[in-house]
Amino acid sequence: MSQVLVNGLFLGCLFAVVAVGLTLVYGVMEVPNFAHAGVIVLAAYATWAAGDAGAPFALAALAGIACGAVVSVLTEVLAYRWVVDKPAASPAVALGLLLILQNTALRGYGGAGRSLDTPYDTVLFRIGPVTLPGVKVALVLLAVLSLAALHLLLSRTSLGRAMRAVAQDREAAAMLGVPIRRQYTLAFLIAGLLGGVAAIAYAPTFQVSPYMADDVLLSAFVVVVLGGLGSVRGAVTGALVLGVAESLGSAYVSSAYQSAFGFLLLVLVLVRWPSGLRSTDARRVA
Amino acid sequence: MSALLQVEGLVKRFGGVTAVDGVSFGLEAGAVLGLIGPNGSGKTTLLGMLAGTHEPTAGRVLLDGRPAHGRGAHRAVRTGIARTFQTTRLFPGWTLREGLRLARGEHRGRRGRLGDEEAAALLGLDGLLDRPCGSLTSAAQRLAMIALALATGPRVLLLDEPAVGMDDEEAGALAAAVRRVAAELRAAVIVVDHNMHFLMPLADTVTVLAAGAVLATGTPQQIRADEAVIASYLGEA
Amino acid sequence: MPASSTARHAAALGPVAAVSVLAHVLLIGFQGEAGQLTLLAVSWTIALTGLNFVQGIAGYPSLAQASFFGGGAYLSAILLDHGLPAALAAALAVGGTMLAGLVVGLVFSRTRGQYFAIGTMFFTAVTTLVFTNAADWTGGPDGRPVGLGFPLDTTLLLLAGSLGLGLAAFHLLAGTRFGARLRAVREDEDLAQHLGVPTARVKLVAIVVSAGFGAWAGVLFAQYNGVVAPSQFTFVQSFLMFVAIGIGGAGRLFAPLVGSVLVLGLTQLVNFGPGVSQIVLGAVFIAVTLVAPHGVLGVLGALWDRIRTKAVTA
Amino acid sequence: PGSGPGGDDTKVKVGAILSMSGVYSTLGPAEKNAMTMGVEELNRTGFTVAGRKHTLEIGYADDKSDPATTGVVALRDMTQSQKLPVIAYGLGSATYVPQLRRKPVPMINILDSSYPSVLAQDPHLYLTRGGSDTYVPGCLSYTKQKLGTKSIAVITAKGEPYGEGLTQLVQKSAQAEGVKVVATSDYPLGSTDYGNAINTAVAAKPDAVYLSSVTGVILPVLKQLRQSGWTGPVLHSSGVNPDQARAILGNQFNTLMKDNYDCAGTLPTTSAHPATAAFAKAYQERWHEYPQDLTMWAYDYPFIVAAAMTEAGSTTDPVKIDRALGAISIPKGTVSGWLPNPGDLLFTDHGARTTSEVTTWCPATQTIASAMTFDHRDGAIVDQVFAKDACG
Amino acid sequence: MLTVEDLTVAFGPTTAVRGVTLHAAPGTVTGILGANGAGKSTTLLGIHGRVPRSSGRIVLDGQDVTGHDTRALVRAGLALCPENRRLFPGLTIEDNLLVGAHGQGRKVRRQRLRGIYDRFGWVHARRAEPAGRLSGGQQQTVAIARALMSDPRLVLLDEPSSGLSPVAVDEVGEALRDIARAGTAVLLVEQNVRLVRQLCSTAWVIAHGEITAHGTVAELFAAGAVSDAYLGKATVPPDSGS
Ligand SMILES: Nc1ncnc2c1ncn2[C@@H]1O[C@H](COP(=O)(O)OP(=O)(O)OP(=O)(O)O)[C@@H](O)[C@H]1O
Ligand SMILES: Nc1ncnc2c1ncn2[C@@H]1O[C@H](COP(=O)(O)OP(=O)(O)OP(=O)(O)O)[C@@H](O)[C@H]1O
Ligand SMILES: CC(C)C[C@H](N)C(=O)O
Ligand SMILES: [Mg+2]
Ligand SMILES: [Mg+2]
Repeated sequence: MSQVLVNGLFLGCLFAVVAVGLTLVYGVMEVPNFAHAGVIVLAAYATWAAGDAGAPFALAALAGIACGAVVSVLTEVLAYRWVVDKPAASPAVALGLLLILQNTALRGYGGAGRSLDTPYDTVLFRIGPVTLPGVKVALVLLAVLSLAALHLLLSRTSLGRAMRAVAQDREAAAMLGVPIRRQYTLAFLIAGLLGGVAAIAYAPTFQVSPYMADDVLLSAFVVVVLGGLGSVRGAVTGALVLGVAESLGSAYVSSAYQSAFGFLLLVLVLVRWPSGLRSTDARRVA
Repeated sequence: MSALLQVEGLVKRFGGVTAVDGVSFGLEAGAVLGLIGPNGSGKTTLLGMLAGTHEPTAGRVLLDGRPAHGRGAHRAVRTGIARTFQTTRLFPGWTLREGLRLARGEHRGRRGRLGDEEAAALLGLDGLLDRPCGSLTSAAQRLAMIALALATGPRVLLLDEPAVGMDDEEAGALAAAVRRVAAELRAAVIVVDHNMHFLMPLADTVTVLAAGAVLATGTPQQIRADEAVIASYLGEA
Repeated sequence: MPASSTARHAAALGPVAAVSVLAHVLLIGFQGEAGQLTLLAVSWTIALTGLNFVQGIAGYPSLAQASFFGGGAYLSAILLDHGLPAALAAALAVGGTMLAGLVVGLVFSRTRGQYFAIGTMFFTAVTTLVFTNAADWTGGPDGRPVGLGFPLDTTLLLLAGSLGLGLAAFHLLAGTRFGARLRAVREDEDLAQHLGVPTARVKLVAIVVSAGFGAWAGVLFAQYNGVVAPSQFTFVQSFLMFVAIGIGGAGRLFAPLVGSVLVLGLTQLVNFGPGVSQIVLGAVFIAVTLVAPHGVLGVLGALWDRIRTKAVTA
Repeated sequence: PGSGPGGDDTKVKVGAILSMSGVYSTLGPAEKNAMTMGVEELNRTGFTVAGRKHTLEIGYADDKSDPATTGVVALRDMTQSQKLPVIAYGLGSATYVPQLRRKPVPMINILDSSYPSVLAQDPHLYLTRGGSDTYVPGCLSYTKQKLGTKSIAVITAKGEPYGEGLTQLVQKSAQAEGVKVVATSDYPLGSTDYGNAINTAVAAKPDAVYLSSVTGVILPVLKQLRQSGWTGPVLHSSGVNPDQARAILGNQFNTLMKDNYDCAGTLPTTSAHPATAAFAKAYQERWHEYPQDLTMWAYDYPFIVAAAMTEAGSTTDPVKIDRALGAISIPKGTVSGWLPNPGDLLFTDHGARTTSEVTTWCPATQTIASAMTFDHRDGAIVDQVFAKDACG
Repeated sequence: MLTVEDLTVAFGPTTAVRGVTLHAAPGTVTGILGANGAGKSTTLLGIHGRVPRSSGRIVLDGQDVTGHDTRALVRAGLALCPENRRLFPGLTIEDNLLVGAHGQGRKVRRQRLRGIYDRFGWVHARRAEPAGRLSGGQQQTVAIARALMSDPRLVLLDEPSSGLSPVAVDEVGEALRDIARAGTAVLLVEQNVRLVRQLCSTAWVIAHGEITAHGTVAELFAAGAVSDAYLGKATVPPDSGS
């Protein structure tokens, strides 16, 4: 049981890192950023390529995170920026970007999976009946650190406040002199960094492939909705809840239908709270 | 005989905030009730409960003695309670005529309704029926919103700050239109507005809310002279 | 008034009939890749005509259409295998899928905007999971063969006929109160509710109707293709369908046709080798969206209006 | 001589639907490489049909690892538009059945050893190798005898047909060998975290763990299994070769592959058959990669086609060629090392017979070696031969 | 001191504001009066750089700021309280106010915040609530307060009294008088004639997008310029397109 919960926690942390990137971008720009999966993939390949070229892991990881950030910002500057006031058009752009990024990876490295090696691959912690593989502990640490940093940034700095303001009403924010384009870029930058973190956190347990992030992205979107679009704290809560629910369901009912338990949870939550657990939408009908 | 609209002990809480705190009153067909009160005193929330926007936390709304609350806005408007909004809401891409057709279509067979042209003439919107609502001036948009509410054939009409953004003359014309709606269509009307030059001459009775509860009720003259109302709401104006 | 409305109907239904006939000719004439493309375009158009109510008119971004499409395909295949006559199997498949649509509607029509999109997307992901995992019924990830209930000629006739009837039904329904209610939901749902529109029910009906169109398209697709597989009904397919409506011009009568032809044509015909094709496809999606945010038909319509007003003022 | 003047009308075209891209893109290119070699070799002399010399050409199509959608379209194109008389293919037998009903044509499978056998699905299908039921039992027999395995846990890729078939076979042969299956767990195909499936398996404290599925799917599971602390033996039937192990497992592949036993029919590099061994060498020299098991069957495809056409006396009639396939013996020049069927036929009941082996991983040389060869007859393992010192 | 010269703003075929020239002096409240759709809001947005200008020169304290974007204008001391409040509904009231002082130091922000709380006591009490939950009038008060958070040298207010109760109008009027007294230039668009009479020294009258009169408020009312402007009104916006 405790092992299952711990596993749910791992899953939750992974979902959280991805979902927060999505929710941030959604919040600021109202785009469902499907291309985020592509960002994660390219970040993972960058890490792999750097490692393959002989760079020590820490350096390769940094290269991967940087690559995630750069690619993410590029998607904003080259594509999303131009549909910012046509929210209905953004999903098509997102799909286009996803195709481009994923297939760039496919062209560059082929469809076969690559393995990402880490110095902590074989480290194993045991606490009572629970075993903690080093890679997963690293994932949790990375997730907690990066999310804590983000939380501080958003809640304690005027940068974060401005970002949330743009998310709520970009025209009003512009009227108050908030540089909105910079906020877009910033949101994509942070999302890209988090995507990079996600990539290096979970690629070592799986493998690097053009489709590695598809499932995670889907779950992350569910997390975003569970938590309430645009809410970072909601995303973190939603991620942990989803991770544990999926883990419990897959351990005790059927592992093949793991993501169906997430769906069940989503249904239950949305029936009760149609705009998520922690909606940032405080608009009244009046 | 009980009134057309009977409100009994309405309460609305949002989490910790009690927006409306036990409001009761009755209203006859053809009467105009002015509802005033400081900002945040619960006027909009009260209208919302009457129109089915919110479910009351406690209390009842009776139309012709039958309960008319807590079943959603579309049922409230079908039983005959229609409202307008404090912030303008229209179908911006539609012409007013399209909006009127929709509203009327939802209420087939209701008596005493105005035709498109009549409603437009009544509210001073002549000639604007075929323009997209979004392209009207803000005052015209507020009138258009009232036209939509009228097209549902209401027996109770709730107007939330209809005169906002209007000058005295426009407000005067609006007041005349509201009077005719009450008199000719036999509708009970509740008007919320902070423009006393508009509201006082229009209302038969005025009710003052403060912190969610009724502070005073009376004729416009009585209210103007009420010390408590002056202190909390009217000021020296 | 009646005269002008007759003219309006004629102006729409004439082209619909023509397209329907053309579809039949192409279905018979083409084989191989071109045949497949035609089949997909026709069955997608039928499915998307349903989606055009929900996403096009009501503005609810539904990503469940591929799962309805698949629901019809799989259910009819399974029922045919149990020895039901083809017509009954098809009817039950469509009915069953509409029931699923009802459930989706009950759960998600309370949510709005992106919540709806993501909820329905996840629904599709779960149906794909079922198609993949319930191998005893569905044949698993590599798919299952479909018993051929109709002769090929009948299937082709049904495909072309449904395309025309579907579009005609859309045209007629869009002009009724149902259409107006859906448009009201798109413009301002709260206001619509306060004018007496039972928005929850309207959305529900639209979703169930779209499920019906999707399922029927799925039945026909399965009959022609002879095999159904999860990969044909994934959320990526839903997404492509969603994009097709947008690229066509949401809410417009021929958006499903134009969108399907464009999206499928691009996915099938762009061929620069694996990877590159997809990159080009992605770039084309972005380019089309940037150039024509209201869809190809939107742009054409605007152009037409401009030409007409020029002609009038000149 | 075959490509002499007037060669055009003596050129025979047949089809091959391979997984060149998508999830199974590790398979298609290798198949194509091998077929290229086979065609070149065949055309060196050409083949005679009804007294005329012919050369062979293969038209390739990519099923994008999605036979039901792309594969079927390719098949329709090949049989209806191009009128090709024989098609080779890798995956998705069931998928092609309705189309075969509409337009029958012999289809020769060069890969799909799944259980239940693909041959049950349509009388036009042929399988060039033994089914998984002929080689899976070797794993249990070997580990029981050599490692003393008394209990195993099975981890399955749910929804992956090869893997699901393997799991059934493992349970059957475990029962036959008296080995206890102490846990079975599964994970959905395409998932990235196998933590729960691994926990369930390891928690049952088995002597060995069997992983059911193909190479690309099980190696990531193997990695997480080792990362979670499992050090015991790992069995599977994926036919993994060192190239794949290195690519998928990364630099630690040698450590991760320790104590690894693979029973997936025969692999060219470990085969005792001289023709197969020679092919393995030639393949490796030409393409600079280890030949997978499927490469030898792919190489032989042109030879099978030529033999059948010669026997049928037709290069165009699918019905005659279909009938002929059941009558040919093992064609000359082939490298698969088939065991002759009764009557010296290549196919009996549409299936060809192959030897099987269990390979093991040799950390010292970072490669695989044959640990046991065996045959499977009437549901039992026969002719077991153990290597003295597999890795030595 | 603000000077606007020859400001023209067009939306497609509709020219909403045509060649408007006006000034506003520090220490005073200057009114812009006109009928519905006359172009008052558009004028404010044009000054603030939120709508594309087809002509016009904006000079603030002798400095030509015509080419500057909104951000630079805000830095230069220009603030706008737009029509319809435009609060950030999901942000707390305090965060809404703080965004109003974006780009300023932490200490300055705190100090301004204190100033607002001193003036509007209830805002302090509810500072941690999401602004979207407030009533219409409460939101209006916060919106005005937010515009004042940047401590502007010139503040543009678009119908600040709309939705405010009479008492609240007095409070806001008081606040505007105070900041004007402290040296800020206030440019006020208002329908509430009484408020205009109370606050404004001078006013500009605008009709169909053009300035038609200018003078002290008393003069304008006496000369009937105001009612003329209102007489020229139309519920239909002037449509130069067709
Ligand atoms: N959805 C909600 N959640 C929390 N509090 C709310 C909500 N709706 C209203 N309130 C609170 O209820 C109180 C009454 O609000 P209401 O809008 O009814 O006031 P009002 O009398 O219409 O004021 P105004 O004159 O400013 O329009 C306010 O304090 C408001 O903040
Ligand atoms: N974004 C826009 N697109 C097109 N036309 C516009 C736009 N904004 C304003 N207009 C038009 O410009 C004219 C002036 O509008 P503006 O809002 O400036 O008037 P106003 O004087 O502020 O009126 P009100 O008292 O109603 O607020 C109107 O005719 C209006 O319809
Ligand atoms: C795809 C798999 C069936 C291939 C595998 N190598 C085998 O042994 O058959
Ligand atoms: Mg109110
Ligand atoms: Mg204005």
